[in-house]
Amino acid sequence: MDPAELSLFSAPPMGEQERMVEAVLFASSEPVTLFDLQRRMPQGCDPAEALAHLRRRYEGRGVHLVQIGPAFAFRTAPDLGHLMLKETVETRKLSRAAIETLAIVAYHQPVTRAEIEEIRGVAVSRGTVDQLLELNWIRLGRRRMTPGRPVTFVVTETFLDHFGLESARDLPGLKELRAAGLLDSRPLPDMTAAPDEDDSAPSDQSDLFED
Amino acid sequence: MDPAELSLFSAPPMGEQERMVEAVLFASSEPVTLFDLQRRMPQGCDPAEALAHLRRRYEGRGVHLVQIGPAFAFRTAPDLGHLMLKETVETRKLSRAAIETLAIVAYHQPVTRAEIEEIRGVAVSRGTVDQLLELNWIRLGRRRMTPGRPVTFVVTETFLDHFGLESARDLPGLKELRAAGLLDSRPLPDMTAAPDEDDSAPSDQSDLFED
Amino acid sequence: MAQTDDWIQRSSAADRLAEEALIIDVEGFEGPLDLLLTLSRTQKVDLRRISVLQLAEQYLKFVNRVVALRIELAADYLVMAAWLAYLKSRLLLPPEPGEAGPSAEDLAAHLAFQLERLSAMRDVAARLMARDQRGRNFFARGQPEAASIHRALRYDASLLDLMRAYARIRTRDDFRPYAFDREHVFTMEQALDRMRGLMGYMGAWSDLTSYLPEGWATSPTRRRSATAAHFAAVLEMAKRGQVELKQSEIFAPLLMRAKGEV
Repeated sequence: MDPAELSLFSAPPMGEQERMVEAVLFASSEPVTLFDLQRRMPQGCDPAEALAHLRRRYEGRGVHLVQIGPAFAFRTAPDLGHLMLKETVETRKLSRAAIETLAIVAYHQPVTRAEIEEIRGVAVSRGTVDQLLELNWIRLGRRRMTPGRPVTFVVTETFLDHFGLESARDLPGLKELRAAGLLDSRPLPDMTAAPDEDDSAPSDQSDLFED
Repeated sequence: MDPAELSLFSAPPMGEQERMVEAVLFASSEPVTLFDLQRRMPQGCDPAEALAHLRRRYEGRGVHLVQIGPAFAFRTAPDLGHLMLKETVETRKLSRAAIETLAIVAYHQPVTRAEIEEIRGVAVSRGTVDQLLELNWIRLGRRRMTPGRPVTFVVTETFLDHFGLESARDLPGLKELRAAGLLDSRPLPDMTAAPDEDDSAPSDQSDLFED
Repeated sequence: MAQTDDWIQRSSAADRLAEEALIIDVEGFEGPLDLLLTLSRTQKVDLRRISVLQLAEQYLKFVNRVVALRIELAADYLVMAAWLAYLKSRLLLPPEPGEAGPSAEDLAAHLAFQLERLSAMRDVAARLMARDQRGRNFFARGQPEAASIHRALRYDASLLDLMRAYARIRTRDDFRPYAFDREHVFTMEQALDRMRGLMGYMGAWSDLTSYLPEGWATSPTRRRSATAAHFAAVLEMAKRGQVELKQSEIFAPLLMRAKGEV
């Protein structure tokens, strides 16, 4: 028996071939040609027939098997397109300024804008604060009882929820950040000098600027 | 007729709901939560039931409906992985230390760094934890309510998705380990004899995996 | 070591070879517990039935041989050796009446537990990695559909991002250069500006210190700063050929005058 014949005999049953085509079309990032299917499947398979079966199987379902030029792909049934609308939520990383500002509010709350600027060493743009307010991750806290009675910022429940925290006290301190490898391993001359400040970062900072 | 009843009557038939769930899950590469499905579908729909139907429908097919924590997704059947060579992503090989640390977090979660070190008998390097955090396979959990309030680590849904687990309860061998007492926290018998000091450690399996 | 050899059943050639390999491979162990676990395998029994006494003997023998071969051992191996030597003596001697603390059996049981637990975690780690994995054995939809006109923007950040940001700020703080108290510092640039303005009024040789600005000659800190700044400034001016300097001896007053044609 020559090899071609052997592989012909050993070709998987059509049901199995159908499963193969289904999986390949599902996982592929582009429509797949018949030739490509043939190449991927064991010798002796008949992807064209498997495709025909599969197409029938998906008739009337939530997704259809469609032909695009010489290639095949699954597509959402056109009448269900409206369900996909929310699929296009685009996730974007917060800007560095925003995430730093947010971190400062979280670790130092309640904190005024001037204090945020002092800690970051640069001015905080209005847009940054507005964005965080809009996301409902920070909100206005009590006014500081100092000249000018500046407003303070605190983090919200939504913030805690998003970051999976029970309270802002659960934020890790500097020492833990270092232990977790989140800080540079460069030796930091100052670190040993103020160890307790590190530790108490999240908890005691609430009254850090209270005076 | 009250509004609840009205929307109940106007809910699409189950076959239609099934199509909707199918379309939404097919369109997304990441798991979709039940809540999200509910939100997208017309009022009065029962996505949970639709999911159950759909799951049965895809049994034995080339793609499966799987549950990942509180969310659902379609994934190709594992036995067909060999056809997908083109889609295979080359993953960075994890070090032995990283693999063991990952397993300890998965089976002992929530677990502190000190506990990981106790179990492995060696210090856990920063890089190891960092790598697992980067992969988004572990994350910070709640702080332990013991002196120093150390941070804990837990595994993520990305971890579950990656290893095809419905929940952390489905980890291989979990039951046997628990039955053998190997997940208990058993501190070294103290030379200075202070028996019940370490009570609040992770021995409390009741809230294990609750996070 | 004769006593030790009584303890360990006559080892086969293969076992001895294995031991040799251990010594050469001492670097390959991840600490004493890892080594103990490997040694325990030679007992070929369930970890629950392991003889801790025998294991302690094996470990001590191993450490002794490594030390005899002058191979550097990390401190934790030696700490473990000391602890096991202590445990061994406790296990061999009858307990003192009225002795406080955990019994030797408790300590031995705990060690056995640690070994069993480490071994179990390694087993499950291997089982975990042997599972079907996303991107290797099974796959997500390769072509998620997002063809829609409606485009909502959602900002996201993880706790990790947040902590990194904070760490970044705090680390930056550590590196921020020491901020001078500018009030008591007179810069060379200031001095240069000043002296340039005064040059027209310079007559005969006069002492540099007589040029210090008002309010900078009394307080020692300010005086020091202003003198240094002015000294540097006139050096600069001398280099440019604008002034002449002279000093009769070390620490003598520094005299200066404008150079001829200014």
